[in-house]
Amino acid sequence: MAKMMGVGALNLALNELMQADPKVLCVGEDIGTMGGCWTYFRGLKDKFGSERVISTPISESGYTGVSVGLAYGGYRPIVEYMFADFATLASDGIINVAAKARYNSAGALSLPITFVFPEGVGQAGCQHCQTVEGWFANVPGIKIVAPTTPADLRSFLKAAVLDDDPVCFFFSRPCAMSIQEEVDTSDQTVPTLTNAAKIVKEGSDLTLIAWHSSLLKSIKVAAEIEKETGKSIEIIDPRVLCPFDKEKVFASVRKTGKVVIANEEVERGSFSSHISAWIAENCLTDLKAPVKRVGSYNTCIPFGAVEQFALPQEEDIRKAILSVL
Amino acid sequence: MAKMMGVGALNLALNELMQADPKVLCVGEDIGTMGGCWTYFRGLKDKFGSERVISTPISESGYTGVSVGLAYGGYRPIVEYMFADFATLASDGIINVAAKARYNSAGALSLPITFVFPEGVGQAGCQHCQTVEGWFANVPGIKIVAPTTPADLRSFLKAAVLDDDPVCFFFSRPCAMSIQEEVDTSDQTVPTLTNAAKIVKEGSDLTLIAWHSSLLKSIKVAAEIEKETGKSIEIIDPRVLCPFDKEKVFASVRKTGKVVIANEEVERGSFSSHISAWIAENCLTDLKAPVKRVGSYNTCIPFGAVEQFALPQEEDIRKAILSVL
Amino acid sequence: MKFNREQALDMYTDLVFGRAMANKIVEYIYGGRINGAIHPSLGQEAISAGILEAKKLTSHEIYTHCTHRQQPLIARTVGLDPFLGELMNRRTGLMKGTSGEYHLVSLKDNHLPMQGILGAGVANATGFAWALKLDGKDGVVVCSCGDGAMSEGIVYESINLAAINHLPIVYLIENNGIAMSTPIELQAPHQDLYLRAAGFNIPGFKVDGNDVEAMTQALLGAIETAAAGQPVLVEAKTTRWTGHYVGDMQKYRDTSFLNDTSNIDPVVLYEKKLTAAGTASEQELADIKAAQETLMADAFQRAWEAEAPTKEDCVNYNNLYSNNAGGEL
Amino acid sequence: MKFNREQALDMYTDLVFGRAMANKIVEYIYGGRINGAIHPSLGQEAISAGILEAKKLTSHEIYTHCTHRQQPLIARTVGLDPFLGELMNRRTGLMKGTSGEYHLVSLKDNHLPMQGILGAGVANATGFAWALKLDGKDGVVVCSCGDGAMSEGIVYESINLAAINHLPIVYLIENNGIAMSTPIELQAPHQDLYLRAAGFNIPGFKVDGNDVEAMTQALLGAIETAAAGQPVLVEAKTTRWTGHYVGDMQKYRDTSFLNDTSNIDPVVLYEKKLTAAGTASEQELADIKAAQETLMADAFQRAWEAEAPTKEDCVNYNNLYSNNAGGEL
Ligand SMILES: Cc1ncc(C[n+]2csc(CCOP(=O)(O)OP(=O)(O)O)c2C)c(N)n1
Ligand SMILES: Cc1ncc(C[n+]2csc(CCOP(=O)(O)OP(=O)(O)O)c2C)c(N)n1
Ligand SMILES: [Mg+2]
Ligand SMILES: [Mg+2]
Repeated sequence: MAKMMGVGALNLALNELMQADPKVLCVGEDIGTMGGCWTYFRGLKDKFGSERVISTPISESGYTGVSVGLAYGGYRPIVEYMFADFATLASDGIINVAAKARYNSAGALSLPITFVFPEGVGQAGCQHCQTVEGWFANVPGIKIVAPTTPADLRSFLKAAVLDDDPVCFFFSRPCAMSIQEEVDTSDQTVPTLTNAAKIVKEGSDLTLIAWHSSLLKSIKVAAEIEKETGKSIEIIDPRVLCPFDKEKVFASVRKTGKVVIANEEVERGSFSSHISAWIAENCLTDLKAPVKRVGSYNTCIPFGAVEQFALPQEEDIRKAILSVL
Repeated sequence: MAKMMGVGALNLALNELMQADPKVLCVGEDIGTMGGCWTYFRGLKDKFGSERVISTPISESGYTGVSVGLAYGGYRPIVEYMFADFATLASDGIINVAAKARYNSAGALSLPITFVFPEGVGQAGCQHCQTVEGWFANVPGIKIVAPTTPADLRSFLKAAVLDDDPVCFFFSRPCAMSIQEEVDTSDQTVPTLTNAAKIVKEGSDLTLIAWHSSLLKSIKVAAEIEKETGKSIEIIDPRVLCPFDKEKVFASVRKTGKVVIANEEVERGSFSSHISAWIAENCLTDLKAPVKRVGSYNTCIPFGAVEQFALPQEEDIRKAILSVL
Repeated sequence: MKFNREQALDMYTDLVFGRAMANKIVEYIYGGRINGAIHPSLGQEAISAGILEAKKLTSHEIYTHCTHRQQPLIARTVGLDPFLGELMNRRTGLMKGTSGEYHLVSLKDNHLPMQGILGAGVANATGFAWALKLDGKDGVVVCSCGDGAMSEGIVYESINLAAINHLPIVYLIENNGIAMSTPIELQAPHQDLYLRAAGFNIPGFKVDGNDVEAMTQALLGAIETAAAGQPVLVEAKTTRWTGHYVGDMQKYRDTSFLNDTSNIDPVVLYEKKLTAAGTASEQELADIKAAQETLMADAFQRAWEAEAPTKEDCVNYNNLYSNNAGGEL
Repeated sequence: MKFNREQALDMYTDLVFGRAMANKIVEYIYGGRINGAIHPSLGQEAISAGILEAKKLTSHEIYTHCTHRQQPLIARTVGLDPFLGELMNRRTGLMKGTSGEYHLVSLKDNHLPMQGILGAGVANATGFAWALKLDGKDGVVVCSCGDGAMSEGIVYESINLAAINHLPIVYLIENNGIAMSTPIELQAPHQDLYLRAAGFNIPGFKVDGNDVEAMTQALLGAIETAAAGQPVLVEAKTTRWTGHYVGDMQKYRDTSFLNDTSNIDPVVLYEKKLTAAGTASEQELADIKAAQETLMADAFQRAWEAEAPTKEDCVNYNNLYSNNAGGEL
């Protein structure tokens, strides 16, 4: 057991992955000597060499396409974008190329590649703080992973990299650089990406689905509300958005009949709205109240400390829960 | 009145727009002498000159960013991408730059620019035939327009271009190059982008929301089913996806209690799933059955004539309607 | 460099293979037997033929990234029947006829993935060259790109990465002077695209892309350079004879140059050279050509008669995801 | 070119304005009064100062696109208080303190939009130059770009468009030899980025970016070229003294060069030149410097004391969409 933050857990996973398989490479900006903008590539270059820890020029489109080529060439690249917002620059390589790679070989080839997107706020404004998993929701051929806790960051990064298909891996910088957790470093289990949702806490009166910063806020708020109302709230962390663990979520909804979904996406077009649609389409008669979503305002993230104004706060989650409970 | 196809109607709108305002420009590949890949830029270069009908090198990211600069410089560019799939290459300029332009000036500046995406199938496979409005659903700061009929293509292209904000305009190539319609060319009304949904046909037993090819199929199928069952189906063409005309759609759902949504997006992460979520979140108690969606298979579009296998067919729409009616 | 008779006839065979294929494609499209926008290589056969010959003559293992106009090269690389099966959407195609001629890939044949997104494949090919280098393999990627696609920024991002990392890759610009309807003058501020190499500190030069021997020779040199860890840019000048795709009426350009193609026709030029030098007789060449035409006609007929993919072939989720990840996901 | 005393003191003032600002930024950040990653211009002041002086001396209307490291230029262009208000998220900021120092735009001040996405603003600036040309205006855009950002493909797409269309734009590479932690050697296969100009058929040259007079002169020449419809690329060589942002410990590089900056310090170099030439006395210069420091300290204090934006300022939907399009949409 060792106490670590999310970035430490990611670093551990990268070490384990690179140690186990010489075909695993890291690709990204400033990930060499500097160890990456968010520290989790630290030490890798010294340990595995600059041939495997490839620090690139500022060319997100180029190194995305090049990494796809490395994967065709038998490697298993882990490709980082410094800020998830830069997904726009990588989107052709991910959406038009990587996601279609297997289909375009009629199933003959797999393309094992992981795209890592650090997302969430950090006082850097509307082009550096977006939460963007929704941008990839409408793309068949990729998988989408979005874990929150240090232990999950470690094990799901491993799962993503060992998966034979292209995976977009979204993690929250603010979470990964704040919360600490004991991680059982001896545990080498690698979870599957299917059926990956975790019942963080069982409950029977309401299903609360949340990830990243909103998950942490949700856990706190739910405990308070439980104390105040005597009701019990089931909290689910999906961990993997695609393939989405519909089974576990629907089972919970059938039990509770009430749903709140909380995360930091802007509401319109969010992944959380797909979840809402799936629930209503599949569990309509079980719902005792409309699914309620808590997200960011449908606007840009302001710069600096005022960014909090645009994000869902504990108070917003509390209100949403109380409005349906 | 004149009979025309969608591409003719777009051409008419472009002529009218360019005639009326010297600040309107067209930007795109092969739109000069050739008149564009889909013919609707024909004649514009001869009439308005190559300074205003700018035929670019094959640089989608570059000419997106440059067009944004032209808009900053007081112009009103209409920017075409030959295939909507190439939205990936334009996505940074649209999502990170254009959509944030007004916010980043704290409301001091508007950015009037229209991005035109011809979408839908045409026997050219998985990188040339996608339906992609869902890719932009999670982006505050842009508007999304998706008309179907020739008359609507004309008037909503005008509305998009005259709007002071960035607009993504999606039209269906297969529709625009096949169906003909009488268009009242003397009618100079420009619709607003708000409250833009059209009740194509009133009805009381089911609300059928559809656009592009699926709208045409829906109209046909609904008529058949009405004859067979004696029930009446209300058909709504949203025409504008953002701002979405929630009012008209919710009113219809409150009346019918049953909803089918049909279009050619792949199901997961589609714009239609947001519509489904909005309906269930706002009209839960009115729903007599789960919202049913008909979309493309969650896979790639195969090349050539077999592309039809991946798309929703009349039969699929029929089945969906009957399953809830 | 002097080529011997065998090599010369090899190149000639590849040239007329390409010509026969292009003519058949035009015939089949106008005959309503092929759908979709297909880009024939008519007039540009020496580029495919030059790459094929260089592949044979070099000691290095060659991997190719093809443009949409290098159909003869593709067919020779992945096999004629698998290529035509894809062209005509037949189950005999390399990908069972499902993903089409735009997206062919066959790593076992050293044929790197083609992309329908211009520029995208150049980055992939660069990455593949990187993998060869990491593996310590003696391989070189010959990565082709049209003059129009050279306007995509990702090409320069890729060249920069290759240059910094000394990747074994030859960038081959197939400059036919036009991109769809856009002449090179509207695509670039000058016509010599090889000049872009210097800015990225790699060697660059041009070659007559209608001269199959010059092509082969230029590539052999470039391959040696690349194999030594120095990426290089070769620009082959050629001419597009047809519309962008078959059916394109080309109202946007003056096609009077087609009235006399004797100075730009790679087949005719090579026939003249071979007969003048006494390497082969007119009859010998005519026989080779006839043989290729027959072979091509038969292959097209086979493809035409083959069965189309089924719905199950097309929407098979195991072709989308590797592991049984839950059907539709 | 000889600069007169007035011009020289102008440039000197701009240099020490920049230096005072950079020092204050460092002080405020370490004092916990500024949040976020801010990129000071310490050591690179001659570039902002050169642009400012060229703007004054040329007869053409100049519009600037700034990098994140041209804070002195930005502050001089949009005003010190509006700049600092944005830097510190104050309602006194140019955008009411909501959108931050990364995204400043003020068209009325000829300050083109800055983007937090490297490369993106270069394309916008190119489009703005195009608008000037279409309008028939006598204007030139000076568009700056860091050495790191020069790896983005969109830069080459933009230059290509400018070259083909003869746009009035000067591309100014601010080459400080490093991009975050990445030295130019890992960013490009050679250090002279101006060589990329030739591939796009535009003139390119380099200049000592620590010599404010050389900068001004180079820009004046480039502006004339651009005004005549010939885009041009100027590479200014300089050095980054601080970390990428204040707080960056720079463990990734050897910073011993900071022990003696006398040969690269644009302020010291210019002081030496002016006193040696007798243009100004040490005392005069010291007075100018002190005045700028006071001015800067006061302005920082004002910004510090100003109020922060409210939640309503930040989530105001009228700042997102022009017309009352329905609130959240
Ligand atoms: C990113 C992208 N933009 C546009 C197209 C459409 N397109 C296909 S081929 C082509 C012209 C290509 O010209 P060039 O590279 O010179 O090749 P050529 O057809 O002349 O061989 C265009 C514009 C595309 N497939 N991808
Ligand atoms: C597209 C993009 N990629 C990466 C970044 C993160 N980033 C911001 S500044 C910077 C380094 C820029 O280097 P350079 O252009 O040389 O400017 P300098 O900081 O040296 O002035 C990086 C990597 C970004 N903002 N945008
Ligand atoms: Mg060409
Ligand atoms: Mg730099």
